[in-house]
Amino acid sequence: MDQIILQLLNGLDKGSAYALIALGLTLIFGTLGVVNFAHGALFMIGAFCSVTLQKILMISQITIDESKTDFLGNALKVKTPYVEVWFGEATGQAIIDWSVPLAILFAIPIMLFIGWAMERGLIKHFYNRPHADQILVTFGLAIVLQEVIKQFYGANPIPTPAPDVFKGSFDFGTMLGFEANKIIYPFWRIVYFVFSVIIISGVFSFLRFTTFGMVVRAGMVDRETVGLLGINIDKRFTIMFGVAAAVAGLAGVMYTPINSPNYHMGMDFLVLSFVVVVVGGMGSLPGAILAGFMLGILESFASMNEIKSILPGIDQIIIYLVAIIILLTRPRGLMGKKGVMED
Amino acid sequence: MLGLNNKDTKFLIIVILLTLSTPFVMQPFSESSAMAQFNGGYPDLMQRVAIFGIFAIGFNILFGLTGYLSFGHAAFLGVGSYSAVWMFKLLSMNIIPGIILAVIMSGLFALMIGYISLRRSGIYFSILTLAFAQMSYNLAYSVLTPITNGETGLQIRPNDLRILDGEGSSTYTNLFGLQMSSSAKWEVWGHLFTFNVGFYVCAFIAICSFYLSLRIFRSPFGLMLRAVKSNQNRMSYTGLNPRPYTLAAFVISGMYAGLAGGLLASMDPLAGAERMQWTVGGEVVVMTILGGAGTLLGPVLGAGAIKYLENIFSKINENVLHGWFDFLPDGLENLLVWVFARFTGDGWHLTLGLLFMMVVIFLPGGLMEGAERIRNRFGSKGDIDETGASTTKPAE
Amino acid sequence: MSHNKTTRRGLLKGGAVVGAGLAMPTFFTSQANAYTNAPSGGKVTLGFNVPQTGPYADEGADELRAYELAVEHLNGGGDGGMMNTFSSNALKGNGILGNKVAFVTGDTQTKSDAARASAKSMIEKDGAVMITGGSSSGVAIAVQGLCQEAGVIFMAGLTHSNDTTGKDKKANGFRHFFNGYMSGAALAPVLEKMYGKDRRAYHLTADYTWGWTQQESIQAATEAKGWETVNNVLTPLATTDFSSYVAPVLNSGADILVLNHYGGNMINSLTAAVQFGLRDKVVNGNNFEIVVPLYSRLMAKGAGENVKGIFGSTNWHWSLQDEGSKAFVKSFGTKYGFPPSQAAHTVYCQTLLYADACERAGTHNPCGVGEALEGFKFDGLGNGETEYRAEDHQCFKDVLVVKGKENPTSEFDVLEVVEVTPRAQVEYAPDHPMFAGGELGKCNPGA
Amino acid sequence: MGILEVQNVNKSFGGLKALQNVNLSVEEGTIHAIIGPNGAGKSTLLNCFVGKLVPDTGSVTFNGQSLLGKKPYDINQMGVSRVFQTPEIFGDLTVFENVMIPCFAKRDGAFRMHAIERVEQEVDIREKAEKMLLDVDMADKMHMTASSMSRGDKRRLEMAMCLSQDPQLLLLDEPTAGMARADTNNTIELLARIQERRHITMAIIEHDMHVVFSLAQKISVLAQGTVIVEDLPENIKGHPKVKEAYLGEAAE
Repeated sequence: MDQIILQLLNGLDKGSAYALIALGLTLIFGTLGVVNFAHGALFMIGAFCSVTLQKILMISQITIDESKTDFLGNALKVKTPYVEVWFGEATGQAIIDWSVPLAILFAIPIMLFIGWAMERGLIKHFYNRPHADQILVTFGLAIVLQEVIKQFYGANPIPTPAPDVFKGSFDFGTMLGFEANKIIYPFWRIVYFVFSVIIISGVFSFLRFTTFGMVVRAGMVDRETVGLLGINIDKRFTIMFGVAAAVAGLAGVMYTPINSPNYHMGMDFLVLSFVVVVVGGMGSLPGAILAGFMLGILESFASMNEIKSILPGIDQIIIYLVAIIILLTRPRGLMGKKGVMED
Repeated sequence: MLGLNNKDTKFLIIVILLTLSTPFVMQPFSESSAMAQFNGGYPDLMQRVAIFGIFAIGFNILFGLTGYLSFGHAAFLGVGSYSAVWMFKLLSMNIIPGIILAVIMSGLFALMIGYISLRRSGIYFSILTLAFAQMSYNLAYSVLTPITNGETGLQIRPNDLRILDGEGSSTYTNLFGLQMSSSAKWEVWGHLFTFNVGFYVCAFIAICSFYLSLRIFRSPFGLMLRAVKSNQNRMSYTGLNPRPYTLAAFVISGMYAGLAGGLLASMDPLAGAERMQWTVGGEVVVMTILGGAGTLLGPVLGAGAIKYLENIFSKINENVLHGWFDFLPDGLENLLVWVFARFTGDGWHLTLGLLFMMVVIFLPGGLMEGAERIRNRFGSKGDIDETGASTTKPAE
Repeated sequence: MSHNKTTRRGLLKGGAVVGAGLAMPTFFTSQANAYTNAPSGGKVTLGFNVPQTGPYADEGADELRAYELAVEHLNGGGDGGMMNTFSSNALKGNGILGNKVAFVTGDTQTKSDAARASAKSMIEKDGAVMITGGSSSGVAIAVQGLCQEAGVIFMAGLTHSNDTTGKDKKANGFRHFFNGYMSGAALAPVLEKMYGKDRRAYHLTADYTWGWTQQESIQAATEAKGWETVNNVLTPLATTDFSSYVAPVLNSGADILVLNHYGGNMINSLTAAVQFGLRDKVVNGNNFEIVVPLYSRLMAKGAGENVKGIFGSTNWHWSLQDEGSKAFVKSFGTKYGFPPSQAAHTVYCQTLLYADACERAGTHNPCGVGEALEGFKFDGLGNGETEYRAEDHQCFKDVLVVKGKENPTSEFDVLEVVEVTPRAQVEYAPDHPMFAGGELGKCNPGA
Repeated sequence: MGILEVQNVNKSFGGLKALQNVNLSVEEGTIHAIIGPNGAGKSTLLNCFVGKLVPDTGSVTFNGQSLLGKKPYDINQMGVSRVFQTPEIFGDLTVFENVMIPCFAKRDGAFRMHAIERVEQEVDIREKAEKMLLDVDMADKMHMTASSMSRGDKRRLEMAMCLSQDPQLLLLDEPTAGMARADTNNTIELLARIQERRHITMAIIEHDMHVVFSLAQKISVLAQGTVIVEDLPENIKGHPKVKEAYLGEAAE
């Protein structure tokens, strides 16, 4: 029982990452009808916003300490971050410690801008092109973006720890009447889950309760009619592209303490997020969320020893297996609309 | 000739000549010149271009004609390679049985995957094929290690069974004793040309594959496949069931992929699980679109371009660059080396990404459209019809 | 065209003609060279085949730096580095056998297919007479097989699987790096000393050949010390989030977690394990501990603070104080501004060793070079007294047991050497069951 | 006994009853028009004939064989062709190829693998297609890409495609919708000519009463999912139920 609860928690956590990426992907697809293979790269860039902020905060004043030596036997250069010099050691360290949450503020404008620039500069010209062309051009863009990041940050993962207060784990088990240490879960992963729930409900309420959102939703259903009403739907869709990029970017920022970011993390998520979106049904936001959590949970359960001992290797293929079964039983995924991306 | 009309015969002859002269075409620079770095006329690359050309030609039969975008063709490439290597291990190092089994096994595999995946269309189909290929890859890498030798890949060992060859026989792939790896070299005016047995075997098979694909394009079956792409609804109401046509195309292209996989193993007897990964499946998609989907020659050009880039650009390191810009003043030299190094050596992926974007943005029809434009620019209307669309004119 | 020359090069071998119908075409004239890619024109080309794209690109970049340094030293440039401390004095700083050393580079992409393509282009196009490099065992074994067929020497780079010099060993291939068995043999006594005899270990193992061989080695070595293995869970290579594998560890009753992962897998699994607070727990009255059998500095850097206090083994570390290591760190550090990684050290040594073997053999012929390397004993390359064993071409030397440093003084200072396990302790018989099943075969000069 | 017999067909979508107890009989060799106000269920009914929809209850038989549960391509192979409201053609192919495909389908059935033969050598198919295009006055447009033609031409092409299969029953879904008067008259003339020459049975859904009364030999009036009247054209004019159906609609 404790194992099941534990894997459920894991599943919710994994699922929230899948759901967030799939949400952004679906927003772009639903509004603009573009298959964006660069979405994983946006997630990666978000993560590197966090790395960048950390690097900026760590820009250091260099003093030479004659009493110590470096590996070559020269006098040691001691680095003190300017934030510590300016705000005092304690405050400075606290700011550096909180660099990941701070990176959210840092990432939002950057991601909105990148999304906007991508849409205006590139994607705009591909609305009426075949999906295969869209895939190729955004795939090319994804490679370019990740290579640029590699040029700056190298290929090695870069550690970006969560603030100290979120280190360690929380014991759910004792709350539910289990023994201590039976069901423990890291604080930051709980934060990640809560964060994604906030983002997801934020995007949904934005679409549901604001005029802007209602126009966008109407436009997703019937772009021409909304255009006839004299509303500049293109502009709104461009903004939605920025929002989608920001959602992906924030998912990336918050993910950095869970896994140290590296330049190809976007590609690692790309295939998976497409599977999630398609299983959810192309163009359906609730479908993407549902599929994200469902696949996350199933993947977690598949990695349980009890299941692996019966079906060796099941955790290697579970996502794809589930995708195949769902697509064969439900032709358009869980909640897909008819006629979308079927030709 | 050969059941082709005059135009297509001419086209085929040009393709044959081009293929046979690859050792010259890909080796344009003198060995001693700085440009020698760009020579690609060595056996491995020529073989690879021919083999991936076959892969792309086959993929184009599915994607170019029916419009079904499969991300899972890497699985057939892998199955072909594994089957071939197993034949080398068990039966004989002669490549014929290996290639035959590769084509059969991949055909069966394609039949199974195609039968299931073709129940859906559009992106749902793409994801189904992707899922199958990724499952194959993940399993081949881990659980199926007894069959696939996992991470390391399936290799030939001196003590393998090889029933037909007997004890202690050679471990080199051959065609009735003619080794794939043997080459003749010809040095002339500072140029070095390599004529490799393996390449000519690949080239011969590639020409046959191309010829077959030409026949399919011009056949009623090809017409039906284009009808599938154009309007499945109308097809259905015209009394034609699209499914067997697409399945046939899927299996044919799967067999092409298996053939390519078998040839890869014949040239270099190692079958790795990576061959089944989605990135390889994606690579053939990219090759086809880059060259021009639905055109006959485009996919081959795309395959050549990508393999060339991968093998040549990745080898240009800063040392080589310094050699190029040696004549410049130091500051300028370093600057240029730095700039170029972003795009070559470990930056070759960046060049690849930029190339994809440039081609898709500026040449929507792929490299073939570029060739077309150049031909139009110089006024001479070539008489080779590429799209196959208008060759069904009545025979005047 | 009287000056045209038609030569037969490549791998054509007589005999073993299977089909009777086709005889050898006549345009092949007799073999001009005694072995593949015999150097000509006063230049010898080496092929450096390293990952330049993909997850190990930084490791590959560090290998390339070391290669360039080695070439510089071989050609008489720089301060000579470890050439000055090397116990063999055959190298004179005038290239190899008087030939200036040139090199070509290629990208393995950490895929056996791409690595072989890249190595083939070096052999076929650039005339490389030796191939070296790599950052994973799959690649090393694949390229080693190729070099055996093509008739060039292969000096494996970073490869830790037992199979490289076990069931996949080849006469033309040599490994300088240590292996899974040695990691186990070196680590187990230290672990016993630190954590006691009565411990229960839970293994997470990367689900491919390298992971399996390492897990097998560690399990055997620790069980010999009285530990119990609670479970061994295989994790898919593509896993990025290890939470679902780490979560059940505490409930299993284990008090040690062994992570048989490398690269990104290791960074992510260690991060997840630390996040779950495993190290703050007390199980069976013992503090819960994590062990990472194979460490590299670049990986440790990627895992950040999580490595602090965690034990593992490594091939070499820049903080070693012997003359060889100091000389290497000095010349590498002066040239590039930071200390070399173990990958850099390994490939630097191998380049020197290859050159030295050529000098001693008086030829580049792989068979001569192989003979010179087989059973070669030397010192002064940073790992104490070292031997290339003739039976399996595995290098035997001291192995380092390291631990994540608690108070790093710089971004490179993440590991500290706990113990230098003497060579005798990590040696094994060539027919040890973990290494059985392979055959070295005969050296192949390619002609 | 008509060539097409529809008995007690019911079809509902969720709570909406689209068809209720529809009975219809199309006599061989006649032109049968189905008319009715918008939303009366005409298109739903047509879809039940071609296998796109399956009625909830009731039967549809063609030449005595049930059509229920059959796939569209099977029904077509039995001799039923359909012209759509918006022309369904192979847009990427040439006009000539568009017509050849149904000729192949007629000759070879639902699937035949002829991957090695050449289209050019299929002389019988080519001749048939050429003749068909001459018939509909499109011989000059033979090598145009179908999607680049005008809407009227597309519809004529679609008609040619259906006719090249020599169907026993031709279903036409508003064949003149959106056409100018002159084009409409041309179409009427074409359909009349075909009927006269080939004796093909036709079922036409149509709004334009001019078309209906020029062509139809029998008319069924559909309103709210049921056939309210089935009679000869002269009896339909001024029929009180028909008036009610149309006026009722107009009054709303």
